[in-house]
Amino acid sequence: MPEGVFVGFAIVIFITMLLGFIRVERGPTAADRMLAAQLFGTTGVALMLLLAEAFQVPALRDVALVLALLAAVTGIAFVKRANQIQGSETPGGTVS
Amino acid sequence: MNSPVLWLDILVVVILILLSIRIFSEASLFKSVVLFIALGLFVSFAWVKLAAPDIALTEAALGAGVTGALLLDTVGHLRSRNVPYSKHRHAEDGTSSNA
Amino acid sequence: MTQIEIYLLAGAAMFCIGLYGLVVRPHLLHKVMGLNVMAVAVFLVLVSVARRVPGPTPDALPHAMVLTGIVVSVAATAYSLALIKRIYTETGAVTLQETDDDA
Amino acid sequence: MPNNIERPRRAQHIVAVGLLVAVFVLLARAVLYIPMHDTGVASSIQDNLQISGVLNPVTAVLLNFRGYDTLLEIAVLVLAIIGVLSLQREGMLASGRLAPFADPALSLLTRILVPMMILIAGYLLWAGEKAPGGAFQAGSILGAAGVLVTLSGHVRPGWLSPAIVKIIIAVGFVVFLVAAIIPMFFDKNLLEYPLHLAKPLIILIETWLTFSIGMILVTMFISSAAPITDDYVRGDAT
Repeated sequence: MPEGVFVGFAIVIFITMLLGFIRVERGPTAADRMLAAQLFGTTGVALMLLLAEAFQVPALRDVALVLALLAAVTGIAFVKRANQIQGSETPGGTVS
Repeated sequence: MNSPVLWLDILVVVILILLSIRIFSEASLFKSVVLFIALGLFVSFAWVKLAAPDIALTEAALGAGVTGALLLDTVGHLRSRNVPYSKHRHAEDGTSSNA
Repeated sequence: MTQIEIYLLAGAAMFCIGLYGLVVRPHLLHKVMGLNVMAVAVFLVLVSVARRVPGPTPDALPHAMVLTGIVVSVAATAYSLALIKRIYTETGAVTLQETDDDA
Repeated sequence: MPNNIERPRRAQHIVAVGLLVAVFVLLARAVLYIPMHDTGVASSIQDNLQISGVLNPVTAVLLNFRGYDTLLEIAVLVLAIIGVLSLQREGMLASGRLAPFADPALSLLTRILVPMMILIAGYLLWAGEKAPGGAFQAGSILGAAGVLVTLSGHVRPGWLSPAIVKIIIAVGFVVFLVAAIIPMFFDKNLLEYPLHLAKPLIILIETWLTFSIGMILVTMFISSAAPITDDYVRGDAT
């Protein structure tokens, strides 16, 4: 029974995660899209922890830990590289 | 057969396929890269469902960290066209890009 | 349909989608992403095959192979991206089409 | 923006998609015909796990049973980094100075995250002996930590000269290769570790591999992301 509860929660969280695709698709700025991708990372942490309980795989807590630490790297790479350089090219400072 | 666990599998697989279609049907390069980063995350759920936590761990570390940073850096580089080296560096400082 | 079959078919489908990106899309970055999607598809097939043994723990051999493959594909991606940047700074092109100077 | 690339012509596009659908049908048939019976590999890995020196079957396969795969994989990584470095101007590794450290928020984030990443990398390396983890995961996290440090604009510390960077890149492969070859001088096969030395040898190799993989990933990022020099911009005026 507890397994079913955890899997149910996991599916609910997974569906909320999918809402992030609305932001990825509609933008309008690059930062919106990138933040939606970051949302997948942070929600993914919760999902990994739920699945660790549901399937009794303690190693998934390590996966959650790694995701929580490393999701930031992509965001910072976006801010420092993909967005910044574009800012010198278009006055708006955004890419779409 | 109709257990919730199998539904989760089907959900993950459908999202993986839709994501990979969107990556290559997308005109905007940056959007493709964001979708590709998202694909890396969703694939690590597939590894979890396939009882491969070792691979999920590697995918989370490499997909979320290194590959994403490399691709975004390349996108930034490909956009930095006609920007001379001096301005290029200033733009990265964020100090005198308006000068 | 069993769980293994779902992932096997997803692997076949993603392989073709990645092939589409590699062959049809002209931008070099799309081609690199296409190769990566194809790699993910192959890994999906290998890891699903690892589940064919009875019992809860899958076969460790395909897992080790996929682990190796992921690291190698990251290395190949990094090298391809370095090549793309070099092509771009030398020629200003982001495709392999000779006529497409304005890309 | 480099996005205004002409789409392929419609007829070509339809033919390509048709061909790919045909490939999919063939592939789907092929993958569904993969025999689903037990080949016995998994049970033989489980049976021999106690002589491998570690308790995690994936680590046992990677570093003991099929160690030559991993050895060649590290060779591929070293080749890839040589390729990346050879695409750079000479001295690009030396002139790795980046933008000064400006952003206070990023500074704080880096100061919090990087020590934790190093800690987690050490933990995963240690856990790899009996749970998911090991040199690849730990090395990837070290690499990501290095990418973070690079992005936040820290200048490379003085002791980390280009020569030392290259040594760290190579050391994992060299240690692994030496450990693989030494048994051959004692009438054994390549990579046939003595039973009582298997565990310490695997941990030794994995530790050096972690440093090497981390340094390779960082160098891949730094050297392909290094600011372009003035004469690189030539030919850019189309």
